[in-house]
Amino acid sequence: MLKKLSLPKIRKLGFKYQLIAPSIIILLIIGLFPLVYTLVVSFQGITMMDNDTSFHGIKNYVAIADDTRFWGALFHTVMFTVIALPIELFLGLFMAQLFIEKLPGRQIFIALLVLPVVVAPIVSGATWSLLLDNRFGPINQIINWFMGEELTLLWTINPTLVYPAIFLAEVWQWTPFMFLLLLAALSAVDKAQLEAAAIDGASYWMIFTKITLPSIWPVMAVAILIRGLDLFRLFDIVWALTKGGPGTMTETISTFTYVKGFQQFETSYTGAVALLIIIILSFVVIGALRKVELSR
Amino acid sequence: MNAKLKKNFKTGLRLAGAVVLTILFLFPIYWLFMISFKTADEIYAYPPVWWPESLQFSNYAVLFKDGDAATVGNSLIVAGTSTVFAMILGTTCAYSIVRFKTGGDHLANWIISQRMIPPIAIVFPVFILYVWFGLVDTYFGLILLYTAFNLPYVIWMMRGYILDIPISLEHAALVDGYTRWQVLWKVIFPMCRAGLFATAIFTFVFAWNDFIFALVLTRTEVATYTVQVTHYFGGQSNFWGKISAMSVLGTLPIFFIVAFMQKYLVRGISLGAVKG
Amino acid sequence: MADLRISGLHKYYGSMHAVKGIDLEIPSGEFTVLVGQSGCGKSTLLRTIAGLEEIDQGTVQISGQTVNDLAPKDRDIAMVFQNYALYPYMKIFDNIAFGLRARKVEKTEINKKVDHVSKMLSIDHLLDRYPRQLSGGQLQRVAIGRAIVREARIYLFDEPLSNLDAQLRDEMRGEIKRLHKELGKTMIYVTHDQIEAMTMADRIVLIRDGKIEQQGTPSDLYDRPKTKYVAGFLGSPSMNFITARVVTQGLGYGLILENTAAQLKMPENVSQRIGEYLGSNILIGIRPEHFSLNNESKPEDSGTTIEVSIDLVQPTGARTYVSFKIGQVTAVAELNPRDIRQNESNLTLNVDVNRCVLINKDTEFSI
Amino acid sequence: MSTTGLELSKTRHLLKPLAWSTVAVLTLSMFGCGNDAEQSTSGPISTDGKNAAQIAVESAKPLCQDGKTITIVWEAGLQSLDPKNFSGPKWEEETGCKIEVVEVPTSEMFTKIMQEYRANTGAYDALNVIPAWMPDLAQAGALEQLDSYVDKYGYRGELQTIASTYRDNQMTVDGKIFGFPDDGDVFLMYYRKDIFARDDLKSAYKNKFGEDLVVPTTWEQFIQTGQFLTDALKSEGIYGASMFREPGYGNFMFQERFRNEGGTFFDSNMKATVNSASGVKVFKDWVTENKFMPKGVEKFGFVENLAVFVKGESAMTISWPPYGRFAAGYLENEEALSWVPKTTIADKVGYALPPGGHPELAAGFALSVASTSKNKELAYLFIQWLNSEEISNERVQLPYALRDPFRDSHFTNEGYQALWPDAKEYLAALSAAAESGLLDLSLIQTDKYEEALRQGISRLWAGENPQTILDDVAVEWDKITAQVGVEKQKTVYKSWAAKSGAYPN
Repeated sequence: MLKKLSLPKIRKLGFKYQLIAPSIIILLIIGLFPLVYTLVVSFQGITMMDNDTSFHGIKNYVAIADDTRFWGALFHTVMFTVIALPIELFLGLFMAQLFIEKLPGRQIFIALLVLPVVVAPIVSGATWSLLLDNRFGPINQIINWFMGEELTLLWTINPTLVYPAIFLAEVWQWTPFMFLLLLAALSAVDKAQLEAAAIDGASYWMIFTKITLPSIWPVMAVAILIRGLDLFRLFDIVWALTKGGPGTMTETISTFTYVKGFQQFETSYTGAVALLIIIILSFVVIGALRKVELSR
Repeated sequence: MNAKLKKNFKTGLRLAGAVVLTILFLFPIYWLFMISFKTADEIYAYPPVWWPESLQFSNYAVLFKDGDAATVGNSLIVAGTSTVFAMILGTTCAYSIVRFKTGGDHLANWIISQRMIPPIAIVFPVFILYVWFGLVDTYFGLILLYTAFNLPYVIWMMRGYILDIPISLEHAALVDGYTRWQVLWKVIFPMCRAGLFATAIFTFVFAWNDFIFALVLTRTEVATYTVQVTHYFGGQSNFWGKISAMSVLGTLPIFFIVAFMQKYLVRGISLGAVKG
Repeated sequence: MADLRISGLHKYYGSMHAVKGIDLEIPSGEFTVLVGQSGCGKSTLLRTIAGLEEIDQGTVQISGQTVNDLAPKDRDIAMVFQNYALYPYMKIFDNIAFGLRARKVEKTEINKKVDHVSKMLSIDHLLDRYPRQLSGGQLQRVAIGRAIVREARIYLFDEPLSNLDAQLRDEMRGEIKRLHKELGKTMIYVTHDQIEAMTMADRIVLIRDGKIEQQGTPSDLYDRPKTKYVAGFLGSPSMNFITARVVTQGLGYGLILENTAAQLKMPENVSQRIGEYLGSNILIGIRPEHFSLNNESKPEDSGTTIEVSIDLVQPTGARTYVSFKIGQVTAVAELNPRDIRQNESNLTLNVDVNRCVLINKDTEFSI
Repeated sequence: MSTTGLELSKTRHLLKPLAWSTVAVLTLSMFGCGNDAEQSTSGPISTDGKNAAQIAVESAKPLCQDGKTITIVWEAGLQSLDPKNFSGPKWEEETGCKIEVVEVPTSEMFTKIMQEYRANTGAYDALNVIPAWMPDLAQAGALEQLDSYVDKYGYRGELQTIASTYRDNQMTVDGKIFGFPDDGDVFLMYYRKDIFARDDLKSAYKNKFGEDLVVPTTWEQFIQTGQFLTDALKSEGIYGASMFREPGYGNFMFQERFRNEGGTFFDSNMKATVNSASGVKVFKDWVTENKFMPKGVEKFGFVENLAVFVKGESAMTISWPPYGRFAAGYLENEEALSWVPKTTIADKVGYALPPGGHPELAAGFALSVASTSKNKELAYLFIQWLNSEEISNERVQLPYALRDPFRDSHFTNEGYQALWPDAKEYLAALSAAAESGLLDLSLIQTDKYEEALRQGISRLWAGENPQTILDDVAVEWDKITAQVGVEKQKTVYKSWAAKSGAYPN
């Protein structure tokens, strides 16, 4: 049957497109344009010295394959993600367990504990570089009190300490995020189920793994996804603490791209790198979503 | 009695744990704040000084005298305005997607996918774009960028809230004699007020705390406080006094906002995964 | 004069055909109830009248004016919603005044009208409260107040009582009926509850699967259902349908109930209609109240009684419902409790054959 | 459970659209190339015995009538207090042209200048440029050639009175003028006169080594003296020396010591030789020296090192000129200097050339005009005025700013010499240092070479083997050279190496 397009239909269409138009236009400008631009540039040969806009084929992409510094940065980024994420998750879960039941001053504790989350990452990087300063920072001093001798740990220089230093800052800033989320998720677990299980004689561990964990899993999955994506673009904290040093030992994808693109002006090369990151990220996200979906 | 004792003991243990954790997590913030009140002598003292002899405001005085403190004002203008824009545009967009299924699933998915792009990957093209249109180092440029960057988040969040609004409220208003636009203003916006707050905190915090976009897209006119903080490290070594004072100036407003909006935090933080 | 005329109305939701060509005229000042099972399209119909749904085909005219293209606000209608649709962030007064403000009514006038309406509905003491502070019944009154304060040409009610408990529902039914009398306006009322339809309607429009099954006064539909569906839909407990074979009995015809030996003699006026079914099966519909106890056998009852054995007795106080089997079919009879003796397992029931409904088994139209 | 999740099942389509967007290719006109605006060609204007500052002011006045604004890029922080508080307002008062200062941290300056040039915004008129970048910026086309302006506005004469090291080495690329040296940044050794004069130390030193305790002039001496002083004075909280060790500054110190030890950066085939014995010796010496320096010296930058020195906790240090002023407590109450710890050693500071005798002319600044400027003429006049004999003499004396003497007349400026008791010695030392100073390595893409070296230094502090590190740095350098083009880079290097300050004579 042929649908008759009466006047109000048109008017409504107009209305619904009027509503989304500004957002979509802005997103196209800021979201789509850069992708297209990057794609075009990545096939050219623009460098600091040479504004060469001729077609260079996949030269830049081939160069990435040989760039050990890029792969190193990618490796570091992945490593930061797979180490920091579980730490934040478990620490956050532990803290949430601590606060799930009644506690005097609970609200105040929670209010104070979330403060690190809203500190600007660049500021928290700066703060930790103050704290970890080998000479003027308090952390070494505290360690010295415990050790009873005068050590000077070079947190941002020593290769064995620089990762812990970054993890400290990262975990400090984002564990409260996990905590807040998991606390909310735990509070939403059906109390009746827990009581029923307790009456059935289930152990604490059984209750936790068979009831609590499955109920909070959707929230955990979202938390992992959000934080995972954030960690993948880690920039501010590393920039403030080490600038990728010592050497290129803590360089992440983002700091690498910044150095290549904005300090060395390998514009086309950086374009190729940026696109590659987006592609890698797409696969990671799709994979992660699949995984999350399967376990549901 | 025994059970009660045991319970009290457990609570005491948990309380102790809570206190220790809170101290651990607040210590860095304490240190940051405290340094800003130290004299240069105290900042560069070895071993470090844990409590300044007297509270010095000279680190702040310098920031105000040189006009560096104005960058907090820039942050406020940029973050505030972009939040208002993102909230209005995002909410209307979300409304259209929810009520009229505009664009179907593909549009909604494309929008949220925008949030996954790493800032570093788009910042250079955006800079080029801004140069063409003369938007570098303008309030409008940063506002536009933050609005755009926050839009997917706002749309995603508000979508959830609008889904919760009974459609009959809108129908009632339509029947009562309001136009669709009026319904949006008089029904939808007031109805998702809690959602607007929760979402707005995070759009604001994002814009307020952003570093990389502001670093590339500003020069001096509209430099935000995060960019200003980094002016004090790297160049002539690290000016800890200025770094900390500037950081405190930029962090305090956020702390206040969070303190007042505590109850909206959770849903905002979790992309709506937890209904708060 | 018809206040509302709907012709050839169709409505689709994607591939779903929700309203399948409805023609309807609603006279001015009448209380019309659109009734049907949930999902039958009655609410959709109401919303197309309100302008909340687009019309895919057909026209809606109000007072002779085609309103297809008019926005809801320009149709001069008022509507009461199922879940009240009160704005939680506004006080009751503002909720009621909301529609008047949209129409730029003067402030003093608004006060006067809200005052009047709230007194009429006895909610004048609630004006300063928020919806969350009110009970369900109070909310319902506010929702109605908001509609009637508008003084629209047509009032629409979308299952307004379905969220109330039984007692309040009875009360509000009366209240709405009273309002209709007072205001004398055209009202269109949607419900799935046949009791509401029966008690309130001047006219019932029974909708089934996007089409009008039957319309008419309550007694038209109750006593003279055009189809099995209508017959079964109205009345509670609903009508008992029993397959029966048409046979000759005396000068007229009789019905042998399936799987039983019972044979009912049809009165003359009925017999005229069933002659053509002789030898074949039809359905006989008997409402529970068309059974009665045959305590002392009278000769005129011969041919209109059946013997049944009791399955279950459900007393409700005023009436008692007795279930029993007729052949394979479970039937219910509504009896006077005083007539039923304790420990009785078998009954002889009279059937009011004059009021039975006979239905063509194939077409399900009444005969 | 009141969680809805992200409606995760739906989100799996999320990236499909992302894929579309990457595929959709729009042909966009790329940003335009730099505009080669016409050079100022008119002949020289009459000078009538006016000095360069006066000429600049008078030539600018007519151009400034409609209230133009000149934008100048300056290092963020203290440096920019000069144009913000002093020279900017003064210029506006004299000509009517406003000065807008764009503050950029050093680490971002090159980036920002290139960025704006690339984008052709015309946002910057005048620039502060670190001389080592000048070849890069000039070859990329970001800098305006200044010769014709210099002739037009009669500035050659005053350019000649800039101290020769700076004038000959930090002004030109391929013989063309691209900037005016504007900051006499040269390392100097600062030492504690009082400590070196202590009798107990003198005799103890003599007993131990059979020599007099003197301010060291070789690195061997430095190590011996430093270790001795630390051993003797640690109980008093004083170390023999403290030093920049943070990689950014370490880069300058390495370049200086490497050449003082006889090293050369490249051989005749343009192969990197930074991993020669001289390089390894520098690295090894550093590790040795750190042992007698304050704990955590590995991270010392400008302020940390300054703090230790002015608090009297170290006997020797090497740094840029402001140390001399700050240590002397010259106008220490100036609010802008509240970040400097209060000096406890005023009048106790001596000035000397660092061991080896050839200090690094580390970083420094030159004033240039951006090629994309829309006000080149005015931008030029402003930097000529800033750089002129008259105005620069005032600027190098600003207590808060960090511009240091770079003209012959600065070193002999009587007002300056009277600013604090030892100011005269200080200026003399600076002058001597400038004469024997060594230039920063300057090639095409110098920053890449420096970055490799900086990373090497940070690896040294991370405890790696000096030879391994320097071998890696050399490999990295060769890679960069290959990228630039060996022959091309060789030419640039040769012309740099031919300069008087490239290697010690």
